[in-house]
Amino acid sequence: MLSLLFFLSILLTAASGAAALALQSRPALAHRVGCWGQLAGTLAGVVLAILCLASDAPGHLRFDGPVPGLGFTLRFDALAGFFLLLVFGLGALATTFGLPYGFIGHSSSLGTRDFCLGFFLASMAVVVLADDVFTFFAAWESMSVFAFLLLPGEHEKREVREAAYLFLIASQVGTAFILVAFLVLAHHAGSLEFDAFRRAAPLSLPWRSGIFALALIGFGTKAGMIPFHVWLPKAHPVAPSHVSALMSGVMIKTALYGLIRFAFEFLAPLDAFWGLVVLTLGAVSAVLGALFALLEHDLKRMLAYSSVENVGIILMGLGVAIFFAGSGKGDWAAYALLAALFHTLNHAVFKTLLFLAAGSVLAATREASLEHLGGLARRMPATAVCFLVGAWAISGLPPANGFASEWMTYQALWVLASGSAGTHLLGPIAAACLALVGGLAAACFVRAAGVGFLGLPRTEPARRAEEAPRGMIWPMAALAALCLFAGLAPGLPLAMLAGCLPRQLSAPSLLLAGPLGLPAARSVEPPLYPLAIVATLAALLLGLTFVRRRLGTASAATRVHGPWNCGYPIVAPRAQYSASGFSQPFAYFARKLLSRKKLLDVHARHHYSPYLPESLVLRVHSVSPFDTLVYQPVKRFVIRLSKRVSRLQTGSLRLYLAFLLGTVILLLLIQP
Amino acid sequence: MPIPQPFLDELQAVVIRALGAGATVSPSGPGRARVGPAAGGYSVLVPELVAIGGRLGALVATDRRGLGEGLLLEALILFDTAGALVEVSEPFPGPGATLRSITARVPAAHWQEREVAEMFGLELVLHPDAGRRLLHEHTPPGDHPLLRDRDAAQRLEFAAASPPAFRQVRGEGVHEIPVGPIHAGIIEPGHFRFFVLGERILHLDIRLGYQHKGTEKLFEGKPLGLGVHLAERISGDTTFGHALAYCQAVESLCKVSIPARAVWLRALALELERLANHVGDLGALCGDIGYAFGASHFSRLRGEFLNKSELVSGNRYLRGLCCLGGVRFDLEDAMARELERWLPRVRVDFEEVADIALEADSVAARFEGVGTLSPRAVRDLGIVGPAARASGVALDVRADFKCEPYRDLGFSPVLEPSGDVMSRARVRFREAQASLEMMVRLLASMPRGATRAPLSTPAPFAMGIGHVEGWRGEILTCAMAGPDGQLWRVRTRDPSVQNWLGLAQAVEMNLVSDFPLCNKSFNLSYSGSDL
Amino acid sequence: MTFALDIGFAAIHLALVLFWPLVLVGIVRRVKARLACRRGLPLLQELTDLLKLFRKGEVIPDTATWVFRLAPWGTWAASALVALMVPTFSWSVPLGAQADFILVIYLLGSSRFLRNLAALDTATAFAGLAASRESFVAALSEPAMVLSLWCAGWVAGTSRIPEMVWRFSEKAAAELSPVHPLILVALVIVAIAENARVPFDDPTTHLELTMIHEAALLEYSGPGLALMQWGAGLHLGLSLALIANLFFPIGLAAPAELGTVPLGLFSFMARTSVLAALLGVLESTMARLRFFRITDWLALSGAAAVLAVIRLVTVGR
Amino acid sequence: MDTHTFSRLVELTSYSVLLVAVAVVAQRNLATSIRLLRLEGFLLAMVSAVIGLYTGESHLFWVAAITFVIKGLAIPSFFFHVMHRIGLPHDAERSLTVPLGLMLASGLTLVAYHVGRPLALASPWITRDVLASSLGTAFIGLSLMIVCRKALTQMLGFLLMEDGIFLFGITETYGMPLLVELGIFFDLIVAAGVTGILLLRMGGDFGHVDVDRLSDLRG
Repeated sequence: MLSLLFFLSILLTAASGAAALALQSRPALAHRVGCWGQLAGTLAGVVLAILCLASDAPGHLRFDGPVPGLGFTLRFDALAGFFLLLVFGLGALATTFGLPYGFIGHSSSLGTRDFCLGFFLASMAVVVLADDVFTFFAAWESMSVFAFLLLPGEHEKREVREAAYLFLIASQVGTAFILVAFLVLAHHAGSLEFDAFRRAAPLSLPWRSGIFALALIGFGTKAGMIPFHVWLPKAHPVAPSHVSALMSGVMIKTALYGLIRFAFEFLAPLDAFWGLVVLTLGAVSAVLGALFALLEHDLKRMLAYSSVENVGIILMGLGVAIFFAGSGKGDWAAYALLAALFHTLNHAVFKTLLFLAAGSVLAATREASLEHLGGLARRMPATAVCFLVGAWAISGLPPANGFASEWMTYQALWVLASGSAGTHLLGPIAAACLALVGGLAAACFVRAAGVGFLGLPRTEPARRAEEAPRGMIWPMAALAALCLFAGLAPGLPLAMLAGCLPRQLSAPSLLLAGPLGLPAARSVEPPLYPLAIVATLAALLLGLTFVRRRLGTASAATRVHGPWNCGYPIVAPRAQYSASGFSQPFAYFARKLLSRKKLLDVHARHHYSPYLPESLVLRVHSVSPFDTLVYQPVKRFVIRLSKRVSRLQTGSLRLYLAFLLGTVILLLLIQP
Repeated sequence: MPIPQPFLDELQAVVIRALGAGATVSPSGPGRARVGPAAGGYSVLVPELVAIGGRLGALVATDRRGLGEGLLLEALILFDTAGALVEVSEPFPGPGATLRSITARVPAAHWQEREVAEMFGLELVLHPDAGRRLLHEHTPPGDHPLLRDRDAAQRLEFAAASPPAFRQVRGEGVHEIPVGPIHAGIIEPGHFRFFVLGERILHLDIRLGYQHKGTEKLFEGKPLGLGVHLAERISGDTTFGHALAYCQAVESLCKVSIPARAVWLRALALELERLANHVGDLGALCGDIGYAFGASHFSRLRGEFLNKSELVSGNRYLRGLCCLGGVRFDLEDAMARELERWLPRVRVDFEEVADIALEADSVAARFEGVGTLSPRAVRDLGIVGPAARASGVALDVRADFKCEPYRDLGFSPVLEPSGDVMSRARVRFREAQASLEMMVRLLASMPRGATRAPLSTPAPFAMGIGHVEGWRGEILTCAMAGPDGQLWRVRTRDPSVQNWLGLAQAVEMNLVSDFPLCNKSFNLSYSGSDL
Repeated sequence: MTFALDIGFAAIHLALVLFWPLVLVGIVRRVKARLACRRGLPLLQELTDLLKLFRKGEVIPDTATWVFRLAPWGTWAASALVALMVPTFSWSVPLGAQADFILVIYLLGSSRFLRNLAALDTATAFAGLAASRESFVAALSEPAMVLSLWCAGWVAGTSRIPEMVWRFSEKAAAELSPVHPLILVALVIVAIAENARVPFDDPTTHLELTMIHEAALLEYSGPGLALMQWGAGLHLGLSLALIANLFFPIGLAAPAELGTVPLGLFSFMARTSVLAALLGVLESTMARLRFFRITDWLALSGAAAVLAVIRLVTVGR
Repeated sequence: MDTHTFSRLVELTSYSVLLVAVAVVAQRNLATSIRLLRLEGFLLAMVSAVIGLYTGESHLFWVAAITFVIKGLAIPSFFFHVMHRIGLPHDAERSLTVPLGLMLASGLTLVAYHVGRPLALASPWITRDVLASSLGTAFIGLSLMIVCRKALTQMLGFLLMEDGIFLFGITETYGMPLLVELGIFFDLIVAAGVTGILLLRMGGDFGHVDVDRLSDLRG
């Protein structure tokens, strides 16, 4: 059954892509075939994912490959099922969105894009199912390659091309780290199969720590963890929006999936110290990601930075989980991991929603910069409502799902603080970081929603925007509903996630809160019931309406009139706050971190005095320190290296074999 | 005081260089000289005079078409160090003639040129920011109120118009904050257009004219004595300063010499007005930063000064005290003694409050380094009064032009070096101290005698000039009488006309939230500059 | 019987929490007026104003959407909800089991989110100014707030506010740890910032350009304005109640014991009044900070909380 | 006074000393900093008096009185006098922004705790928990000396450091011999005096308005 569904979903998604490529000469037909086929495939995949989640024991599927020992092994367990659900569930919604969106957007290379998208989805699915190094890498690489192929919508733009190559380089560098980590493990276990890793006796602590560090860098690069994030905000926005949604919502989650597998299954027993490292990196990613998102005025790039932030929050939960698992407190580790997984789910949902809404805006206006938008709530009410729900959720405000998982992360930090002496301090500090992230994210999404959708339109395209077709609204509405559902009834997704926890962690006591409750980390504390809070809120509002009715008089009518605006009758679009203006205090506050240069060019005709300039132009140069300090040198090094390597080697498989050989020799030399 | 000869020689040389050999400088009164009407007398000569240290005072245009001439534009150039006032003039054939702007070289002329152009229908060319200044966009284009053939009773028309064009600051994310004309507080109307990036002010455009009442037109044809009442209403907080400037102008026209006691009493009232306003401003500055202690106690002290003004003149704003030829009421000895008793007391009180308020750390943190105006900008823009002195530029009519009675009582202007809000606050504080000191000296040296001299008939079409250091700065009033002995033309230049430009300059690159504080530190008059 | 008592307690709490802040606002104003040698307004002026505003009609800017109309109700309700979680005269509160301090902070954040959104909805520069500034102050004050409440919760051994108050009120003054003053300093600074009082903001200013909180309300009128002002009042009330009950937990009424209610009520009113009066004194003697200096104070608040954390970590509770 | 109250009281005061030191870091205003320094003096005098009360050592009252006079009154007033004489601008210059400075101060306190913890555990005294906060105060003072550019603010840092050391001395030895303390006070007076005189000499240097400073202040 599982294997049948697996083949059905993979083949349908991939084959419909291939069909779309074949029908390329008739783009409209190709796109329809591709989308419907992918939709069918992803729906089959959703069923598969649910079956995986429901199954008690992991199922296996194995084929022998062309080379002995290099077979394909798949494993269907609950953790894979959860990530599979993300891939196929969100994949289904994104393809539904993509059907009308493709016709509005770039219509020239629809077939090729659907082809890539199909294979992208299929390879993501295989990544989370893979159960040996070879399968994993084949899928991982093809995921990166198809993601790369999906990127350049516009070949002619230099920055787009650069972003795509940056993405490829970052992927390859990250992959190299992961590969080394895997190969060391494989060398130790004597097999490329993951099951062998699980069974093998644990390595010594320095080796495990080294492998963990490699995996953390490798997967961290893919996940957009600071300081390895530079490619992410450049690459994600250049893809078509529903693809960006899948990249930010799902693809970076596969890296987290890999990290969880590594940490909890391959490298057990864990060391508590790793957890602290992950926690620290997570906190840094979260704070800086939120800050950079706030300073970005390109809507999609802002969302991409916000992915960095949310990956940071997930990593914070994961870090605490690793810490507790390492110090032998299984129930708290389970709680923290649950928080991380829950936030993974939530982020996947609302980030996809926000990217789809951004796509809908982009389709309607062809403007991605917040500085050129505004007033869309009037022209595109449904998109605006969906975006607002997403913004509310991603800002971590109750009762949406973002709050639920962030609250659980706080709880995890709270119990971390009651751990051993060294972690006492990290708990509250990380909590303060999380609070800062909450404040920054709220500012960021108030700005995005307020400047982009409310107020007056700033440009002609924004003034003439049209609401997206119904086919694009439905997926967004479904996601928005999911945001609220997961926030109001957090017990249900948590129960699902509890099944995904690694074997050594189990905490049945945590789930006593019921379907509507949000369990506290320490079972002595009562759970939180978001629905109760909403009900009280509603009661308060009802009472207030009653009071208002009683107090209101007949003459108290509501009139609509021009804004007061200091008595100046003309309300100009330029006289509302701009996105850059909104975030200027933050930019000033973080000026030491940003190295932005602002220049006010004062142009005066030569005989006019400087007091009365002809025109003034403000120019802002913004340079990310990570770009100049971390990434450019790495990029240069890799380019030089790859040039050298490409002279000797051609096929990528052989390159890997060479890697393999070299590493194995190296390890043999080093290991006593 | 006669103009020193070496200065006259230098002036003559400049005039010949600018206008050719025929042009001459002729003394036209004590401390005054004039350069006869000549082509280029304004557009060529004024920049030259400014280059040798002159300061553009007032532009006075007159419609002399009824006398068989055209329009005449006179500029009053002040040489503060020499204590001299030079009148230069340029004739124009009539409305529609071209006025070559000098604003590019003399930025101080910016607003006054625009006023002259729109009031007399001259076409302003080469002005970097030509546009409506007092009349707003709804006024029909052909209406030039100060031409003599326009009926004063005729109201301004209200025509549909496009909104005013502002200079734009371009750049990603630059936006505007329109403030006013109606403000949440009870202040005068004015429109401020900020070009900002978030909290940072990149540029400020100030549009006034909402208080335009046609005062100059109202003067025309009024009896000389009635003009005092009109002058008192130019700017409510400078009642006495404006009245005094007007009276001086008419008195110089009629060549009256004022009795010494009246001169002393006028100085007393002028200082009283300065005190009330400076102290009130200090309170308002504290209020702007939410410093309740300073705000309430300075307001209380301002009340004291206003009450003493009422004691002296019967009016809290000194209305009705000044009259042509002297002052209307004498200061009774009992009053003088009461003042003498009160002065040391209030001085201690005031200094105590100011010591606490201006020395408070949280106040200093707000005042220092904000709204800095450079001495160069002060000179270029023709800034006057405490605003100039706070930037270290020693400009004070009382000292520079050797006015009575300050000449005899030993007066030197108060200077502060840094040009920020703190400097302007400290200048106000120290000037208030100096005024209290001056009042003591005035009361001690008060001569006896009459308080009013009779007027003679004024010479027709001659220009009388009143020149007063009001609390806000230098007030220049020019008065001309017609052949019937009634007023023919009065022009008043309030210090605000110059200082608004300084405000726009001082707030650049400051924070938006510091603007109200900068604004209050200048505390300019809308009514006085809109006339 | 117990149930009836609980209902009664909840009713008293509700009444106290909704209307007592209006008196506190009056007290702050009265103290400020007295210090400025003025007589000041009646203590119940705020209530009178609100009733008047509720009876009035409303003018909605034509640039605004439903967000603008919804915001006053949402912000009021969120503040009121938090008010149901913060103890007043007794440490038992209607929503006690849900009164987690993180939830409280995030609910206040929701209220602010809506208000800022509505501000940007009006398309006017002042409201945008308010939204930008308020977001800035909030983003920086939230970490300090989390840290200080975290410490308080740590000392008490719980993350629920009513329980913290209960634990604190159980301990004698000598038992209180020296981290208390540190947390108090941190929390007071944050509370002043979050409530937009001097020296962070000036609630009485009429200068649009200097406003933080008030500028967001410029376009509101009638009931909308009333709700916004009431919401701000609730916020002030619950901040003062929190400080009064966490740090000076004297005479709190015990749940379901009717006899302790009068003392609890009196003590609560007295303590919050004193705090309000102190706030009035502070507002009279200090000038507002320059906008970017706000960060210094918030950082000081954070540093005080960090010192408390360090003390707790190394020496223990 | 029972032991418990005593230890709580001393600890509370020592925390206040630390908090005031942190507040000095958070202050860009010179006058406020000097006022905070005065507060430090009062607090230290209080600590001495409390310890004197507890131990019954009479010379500690003398120490308290001298501390009160010198640290609480004399040195701050002298600095105020110097400030007014040369018309210093109110803002003290730092090369770090306040939030960064506070982070540094918090970090230093943490270090002080980690360094001081073993020492404190070995200490026989009931007031051993004070050790870390006194060390922290000293560290903060030292960092202030490093961070500040102008002489007066550096002196401020020096005095803070001295306050920390004083607190350390008084709580860890329950009062050094009076003679030693007098020696320290003498050093202090000399240091303050020399700085003041130097400042007065350099008055002209401070009188001018630094353009860079102004532009920095605007924001």
